[in-house]
Amino acid sequence: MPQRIITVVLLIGLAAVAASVGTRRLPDNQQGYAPKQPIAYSHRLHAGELGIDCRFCHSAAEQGRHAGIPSADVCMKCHKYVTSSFDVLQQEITKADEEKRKPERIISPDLQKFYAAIGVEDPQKPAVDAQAKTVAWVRAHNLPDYVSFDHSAHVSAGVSCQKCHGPVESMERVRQFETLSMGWCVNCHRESTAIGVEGHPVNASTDCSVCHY
Amino acid sequence: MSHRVLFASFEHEDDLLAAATAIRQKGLRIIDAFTPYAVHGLDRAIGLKPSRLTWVCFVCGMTGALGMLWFEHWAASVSWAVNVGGKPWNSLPSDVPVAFEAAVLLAGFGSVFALFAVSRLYPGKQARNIFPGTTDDRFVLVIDETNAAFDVVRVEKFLLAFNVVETCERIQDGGRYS
Amino acid sequence: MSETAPSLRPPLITGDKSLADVTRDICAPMDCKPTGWWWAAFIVSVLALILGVVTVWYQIATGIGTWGLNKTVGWAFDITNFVFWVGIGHAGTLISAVLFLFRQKWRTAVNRSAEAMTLFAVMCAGIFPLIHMGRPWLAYWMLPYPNTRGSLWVNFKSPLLWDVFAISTYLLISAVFWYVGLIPDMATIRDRSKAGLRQRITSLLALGWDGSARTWHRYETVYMLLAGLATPLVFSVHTIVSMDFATAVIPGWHTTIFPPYFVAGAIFSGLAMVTTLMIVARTTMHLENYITMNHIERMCLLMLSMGCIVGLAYGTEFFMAAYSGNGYEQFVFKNRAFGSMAWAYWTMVVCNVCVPQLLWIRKLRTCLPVVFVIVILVNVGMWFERFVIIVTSLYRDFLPSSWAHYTPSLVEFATFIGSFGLFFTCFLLFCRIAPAIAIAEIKGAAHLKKPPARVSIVKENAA
Amino acid sequence: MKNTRHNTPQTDGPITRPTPVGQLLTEGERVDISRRRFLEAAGFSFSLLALHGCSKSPVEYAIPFTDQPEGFIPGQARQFATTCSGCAAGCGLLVNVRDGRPLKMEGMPEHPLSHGGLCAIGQALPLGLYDSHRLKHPLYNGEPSEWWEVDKSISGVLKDLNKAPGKVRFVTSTVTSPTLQSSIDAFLNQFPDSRHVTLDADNCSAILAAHQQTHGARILPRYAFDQADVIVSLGADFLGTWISPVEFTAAWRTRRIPTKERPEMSFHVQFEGRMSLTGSNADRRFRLAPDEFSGVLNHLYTALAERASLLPVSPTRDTPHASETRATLPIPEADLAALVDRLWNSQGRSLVLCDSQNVSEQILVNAINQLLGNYGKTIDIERPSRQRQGNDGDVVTLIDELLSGNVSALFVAGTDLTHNLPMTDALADAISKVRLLVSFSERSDDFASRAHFVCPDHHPLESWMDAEPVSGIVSLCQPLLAPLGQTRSVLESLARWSGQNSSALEIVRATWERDIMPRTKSAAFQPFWDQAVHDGFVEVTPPASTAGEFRTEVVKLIPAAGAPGDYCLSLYFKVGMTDSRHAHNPWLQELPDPVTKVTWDNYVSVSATTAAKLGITDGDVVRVAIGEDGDSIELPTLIQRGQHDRVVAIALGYGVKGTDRFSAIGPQWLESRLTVDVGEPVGRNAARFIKSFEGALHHSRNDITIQKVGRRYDLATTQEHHTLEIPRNVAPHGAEVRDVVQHTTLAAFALDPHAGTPVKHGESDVQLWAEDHPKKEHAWGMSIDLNACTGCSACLVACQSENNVPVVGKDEVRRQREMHWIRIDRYYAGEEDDVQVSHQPMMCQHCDNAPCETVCPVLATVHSSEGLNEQVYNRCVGTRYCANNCPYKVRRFNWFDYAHEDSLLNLALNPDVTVRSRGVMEKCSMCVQRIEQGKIEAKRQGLPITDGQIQTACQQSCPAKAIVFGDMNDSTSTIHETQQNPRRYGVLEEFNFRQNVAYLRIVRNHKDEQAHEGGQHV
Repeated sequence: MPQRIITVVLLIGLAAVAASVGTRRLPDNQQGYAPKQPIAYSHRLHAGELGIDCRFCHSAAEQGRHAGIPSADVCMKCHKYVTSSFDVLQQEITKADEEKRKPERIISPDLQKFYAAIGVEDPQKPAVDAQAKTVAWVRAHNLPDYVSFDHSAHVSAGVSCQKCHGPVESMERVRQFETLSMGWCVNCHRESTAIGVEGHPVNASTDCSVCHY
Repeated sequence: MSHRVLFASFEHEDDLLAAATAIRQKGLRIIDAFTPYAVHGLDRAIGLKPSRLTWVCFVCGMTGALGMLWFEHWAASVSWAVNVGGKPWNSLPSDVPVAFEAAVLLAGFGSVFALFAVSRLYPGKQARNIFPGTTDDRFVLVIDETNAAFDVVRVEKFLLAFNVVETCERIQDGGRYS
Repeated sequence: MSETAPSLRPPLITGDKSLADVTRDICAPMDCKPTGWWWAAFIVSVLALILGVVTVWYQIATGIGTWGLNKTVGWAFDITNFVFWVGIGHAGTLISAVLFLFRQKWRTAVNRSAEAMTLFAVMCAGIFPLIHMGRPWLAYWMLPYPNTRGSLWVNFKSPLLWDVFAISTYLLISAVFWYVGLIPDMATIRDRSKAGLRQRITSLLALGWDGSARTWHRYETVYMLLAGLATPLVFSVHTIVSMDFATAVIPGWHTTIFPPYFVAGAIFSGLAMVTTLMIVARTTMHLENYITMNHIERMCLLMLSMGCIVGLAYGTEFFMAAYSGNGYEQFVFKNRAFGSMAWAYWTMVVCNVCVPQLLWIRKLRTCLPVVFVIVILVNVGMWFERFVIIVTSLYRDFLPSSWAHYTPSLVEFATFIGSFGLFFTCFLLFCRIAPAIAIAEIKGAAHLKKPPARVSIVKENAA
Repeated sequence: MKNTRHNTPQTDGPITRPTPVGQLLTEGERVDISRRRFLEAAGFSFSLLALHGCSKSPVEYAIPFTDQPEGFIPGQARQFATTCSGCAAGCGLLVNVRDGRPLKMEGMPEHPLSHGGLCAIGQALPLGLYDSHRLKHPLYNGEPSEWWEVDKSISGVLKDLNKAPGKVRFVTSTVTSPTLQSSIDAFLNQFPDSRHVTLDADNCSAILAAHQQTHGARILPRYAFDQADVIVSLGADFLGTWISPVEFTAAWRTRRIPTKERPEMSFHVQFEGRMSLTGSNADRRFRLAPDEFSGVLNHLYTALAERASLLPVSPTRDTPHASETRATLPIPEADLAALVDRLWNSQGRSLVLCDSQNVSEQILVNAINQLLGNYGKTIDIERPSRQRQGNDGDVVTLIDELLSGNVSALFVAGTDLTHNLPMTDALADAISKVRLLVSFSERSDDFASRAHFVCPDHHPLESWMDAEPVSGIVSLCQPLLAPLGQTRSVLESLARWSGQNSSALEIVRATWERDIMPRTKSAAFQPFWDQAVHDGFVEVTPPASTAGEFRTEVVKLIPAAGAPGDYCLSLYFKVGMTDSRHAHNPWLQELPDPVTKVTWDNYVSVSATTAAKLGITDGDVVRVAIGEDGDSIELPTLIQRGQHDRVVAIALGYGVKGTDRFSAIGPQWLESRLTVDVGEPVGRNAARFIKSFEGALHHSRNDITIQKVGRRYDLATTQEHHTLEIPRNVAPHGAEVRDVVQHTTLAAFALDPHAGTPVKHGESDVQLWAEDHPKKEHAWGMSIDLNACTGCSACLVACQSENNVPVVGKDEVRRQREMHWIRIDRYYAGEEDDVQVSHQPMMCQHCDNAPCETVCPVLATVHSSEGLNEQVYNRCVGTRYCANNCPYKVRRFNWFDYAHEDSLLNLALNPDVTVRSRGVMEKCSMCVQRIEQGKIEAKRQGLPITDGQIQTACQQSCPAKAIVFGDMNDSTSTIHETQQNPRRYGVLEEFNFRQNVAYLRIVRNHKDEQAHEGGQHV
């Protein structure tokens, strides 16, 4: 029965190919990419637990194409005082009271790294040197360079951050939530034009030149 | 079910044709014939009906054409309608060439694979040529012996008139002979 | 009852041959060692092929800039060669399919090689649209496959896309047609060759063919169907190729005459190429008895008529331009004939219209060397026809400010030579490994009258 | 585009890592070159595997500020006002700064001189800024050195000079900066014998000298072209290179637009030897060799004097030459008579100019203008121009002083002394003997290479400076980024050497507080300063005029010179190149000359007749020599239509030291040729032909000879066919001329505003298909007024800078593969003696029925819902079918990967626009990135888009405001207006491509009322 064997082999081969295609991500699909950051900054804590608005740090998202990474001075607004997690500080204070001494400063290891990176010994004092190198965060969301995406356009149209970035407020480390493929963008544009965003109508064009120029 | 058959081989297509016709006039059944090339008129001589493969071809062709027309329309004006040079969303004339090509492609492959299927031709199949040379210069008739009135000797004698070269008997079982 | 020997016509096969002889003769080239001629030809072709591969590699790695093109002349050698090869291909199908439908028995001598030629020519043709792209590695974007771009399909309004479908269909159908014709011969070879590699390969390819009348019956039907499909296919393919130009706005391209004009041209060039190959095969492989002068002469007559049709087309173009009252159109044609690239135009006219007129004379069309020279010239002329249409229309278009010139680069020449290398390498190999003439068909067509050689065993028994 | 302007940007903070420069990559790739190269090599079959093989992309970093500057938004451009430093004209500049990088130079609409225009040179500034060949350290005897070391040794030498008095000379090009002037003066005051010598390569010294005599003040008047009904220019290329082209173009343009209501235009006559840009735009053009100017001037003066019934006192009587001057008149009497009438009838509304370096000729010009009462009307000497102060007298004396060897210190700033002077071995030798040679050059140019010390100045975009181009208009230059190298402002250097330690900013502020503010009403300095920095300029009360009454007594007719030579050499400056300053700028080197369309070279242009006489054709190399065997130069020939038969024209500003750097610019492959041979400069320096006599440097001379060398050299031109007429032997009857440039005469226009429309056969606007592509939102359109367009080519560079258009090098241009998205087609018509030239900017016409779109198999070029023809680079597979099918041939193909290795130069790339890779098609996108930004901006503010809010790069800085862009759906927009303009037409509109780009017909100020049917019949 040679012909049987042949057919069987062919079928197996096809199945294998199909399987591999199915399981493998398509080229350029970075979905789920969650690079390790130099400092273990937790969006879950800041955006989730503490409920800080995304735009408090990523203020540029409203005005420009890039959402922007907050500059060190923005972090220092709080971390000038908050040097470690709340309860740790609390314990120290109570402990200090018992022992009748000034509570000593406790700095969590990650903030230590942060202070070091921006060149401050004592958070209370201003940075010794303005030129200090800053933290080199790893970009979690990369679009190809031939795509131009403008945050402000989407924010002002009322698109929520989570629509593209997913539930960041629940992510310990930020990960690319959507595929960010062209098809994904285009379909959202079509949908929004059809049914509007958050109830109000928008014209999300699907012209090529909206993103490619 | 299996039954006996008589093989008679000739060296010339004219003898084959003559013999085939004569034998069928004698009321004997001709099962098949083996020839090195398509002998003109043999199908009529051994009584084969015209093939239905033409219909396969037609159906495939139509599927190709209509399928492609629909796809072009869907892709160009439903799935993603793009303004190309101010042309109408769905411009039928420009869809014709591709549809035609698709029709030809499907029709061609359809009928060929149909042929392979019905004639059981596939890679690795072993051909059983009782008489070698049916692909070179021999013409062989396969005559059914199941008929009670069948007498091998008389048939052989009868065939001599047609310069039969060789005869032999075999058991036919389904598609093959032993 | 088939009334045999239609001897009003000259015999298809000269010399007194039995069926067995036919088989033997045709399979001979496959059994014996190749001749010196064959080796010479083969080595040259392979060298050319290597040159082609190297230059294509270089050009893909460096950029299309390695061609002589510029902002005004965006196509030249590339598409010229493409159309040229497609044209060559067409005669193959014409001979095997069209003549089959017309029950022209004499075709059996040449159809096998003609089909092979089609196959290889279309292969060569297919290469050019591919490498003429700026980013050939993205050629698959031409196919409408579902993708992650939402889905972004292709532009079914573009003649170039029609080309993609036309050429690939044409290649596939020709291949199938060729293979189907080859099956019975494969069986023949299988049965006459002793156990070994060839035996195994041929039995694989023969698909267990045993010459059963029932199979033959269906086979004939399908073969006829294929021929019936291939014939309109040929016309559609070159019509579509011509639409690359006919649907464009460039004066000299934008013409309704192009489809018939291109098809005629294609057949013309194809016939020339077939004849070239026939003459070569006839002389190098000693097939004088199968490829007879009769065949050559018929081809010549076909070519003569095609030459006249093409000539008519050239004339019509000028007439239409003059008659249109369109200044741009009129200029382009005046410029073709008297402009800075007139030499190309007149080469085309001389080779395609003037030279073939010699074939009116019987003496000349039966003299192999003469015929050979003529067909070569026709090949050249037909190449120039495409060159003239493409380049002399582009290099002087609407705005005088963008008028430019075109001079081909070495890379372009090398690539062109390379395509010939590919073609002849394939063809020479084909001559070695497959019967160059359709054995079963020619047997069927030839009606050999040789009486049986041996005495019947059965008679002896009876006596 | 944002139009809010900001004060000085934070240049001391760290410059953020610029957002990754757009790179076009095949799908699945990112910015790693290695794999791209592999793909190229592997070609098609491998790449598929490759693509599937690697779906992980390299890691990218996002690096924030430590302390973000106020109002900084990552990736958003902010505009800062400054002053263009390309030449002394001092046009107003708005610089788009993005992520700390100055990217795009834009004209400042409010500026009183340039009115929002900017020339090619101004547009090309960024390339000078990011030039990796700029000096990064001071040089001490050619060796990189440290500032303290240089300062120490220079101050040392200067001290000795004070002790042992020697001549200290400070050579600069025109200094319009009050601050720089005062610090130079202050510096020179330290020395007993010191002088500031001003050398302008393109000088107007004679004009100043003439006014010295006629008005008793050495001033360059300010010309008001917008007041002139009749403009007579003898050789002055005021639209191209003369004094202040942008300012003049803007003014000239105001009188060139006839309307249905007021069919009036200024009448512009040009007398010139070569075909200048200005001549190409004149209504009437006469061929006149520079040495024949005097004859015409004599005639005009005498004729006008007679009209003015000054006859008894007319100096014509007491010169014996009067008769001769009439006799040897090269121009038809009748034409001149007509001209005299026109002039006389428009007294006080006319303008006579001359670019001669001959003082007596300029005196006659003044006299003529005086007779016509133009002073105070079209010629302003109350608020004179300070844009040319070059003083030939001083330069000539300097040369003598140098030769006599008693100059002990020579400082050179802002000019390449030895490149711009007619150098002799003696002079070179003398210079080498000077004790102290200091150059402030940004690059090691010719003088710098001889100098003991090179103290590189900042690039103007890096430093504080100011300028007073026209007295009463003072503008500021502010730094837009921290200096890229260890360079130092001239101001600071001079301060150091005079013992102060103040920064450039302090020095400028000081001057403004001391000198400028008192000339205004402002009381407090800080607000005044802040306002000035924000606006970029202030208008102040000009200093009291020094000009006195016109002195008739100095006016004398010019005695006819002896028999003129066979040839008259005329040295000129090319638009976009001018003097050697910009020779290192590849954008300008590859900018086609507006008239000849030649790139990358200078050449000897001669008339067809002369060429025939010499037996030479285009590209034949000839040797031009002074006398029989004097100093000579070998250059290729270019046959120029409309050129005087005796005139031989060569461009100055070429052969600049260091331009051999361009030798291997552009793609290198099997058959490619170098742009210039290794070690050879671009072009040849013709300064050796400058003639110095009567204390002036003359750009024309008679004593030259030409021989054919026998070598050939292909010039790289972007246009091969120069007329709209079809070559006779192939011209079809009735279609000998193509009417792509339509034009008419003023007289005809007055009768019928539609005059000049070619006769149409049938209705051209029938649509074959259903109109099912409505433009609901916007309908972008553009119109170009060919009457305003002078062909100055500023738009080319503007586009190049905005859209990252690559430089391809001479060989590729020769192969007709230049990449400019917008080109300017130049067509000649008519007879040699009255050549009509038309300039037609040509870019993608954004057809609604676009032939290119239909043929693209992969939908890489399609139509937007707003009427734009989109080209999607990352989808393009490069079949070039679209380019073939484009009737305008405006599509450009990336034949190779054009070089982007120079990471410093890459900073000039616009991050908004993808950098195209090899094998893709590109073309004008109507600056879609600006359109998108504009729409987003509007959306952000929730306002509708106002007309003019979105401007294309070419439109923004067009000095002539010839380009109008806008939304045709907006009934209030200017573009909507132009739709109704009777002069409106579309190129090839009979084909019904439905272009969104329209042209406005040329109207020539001719008397004959017979309108020309399209075409170029004259």
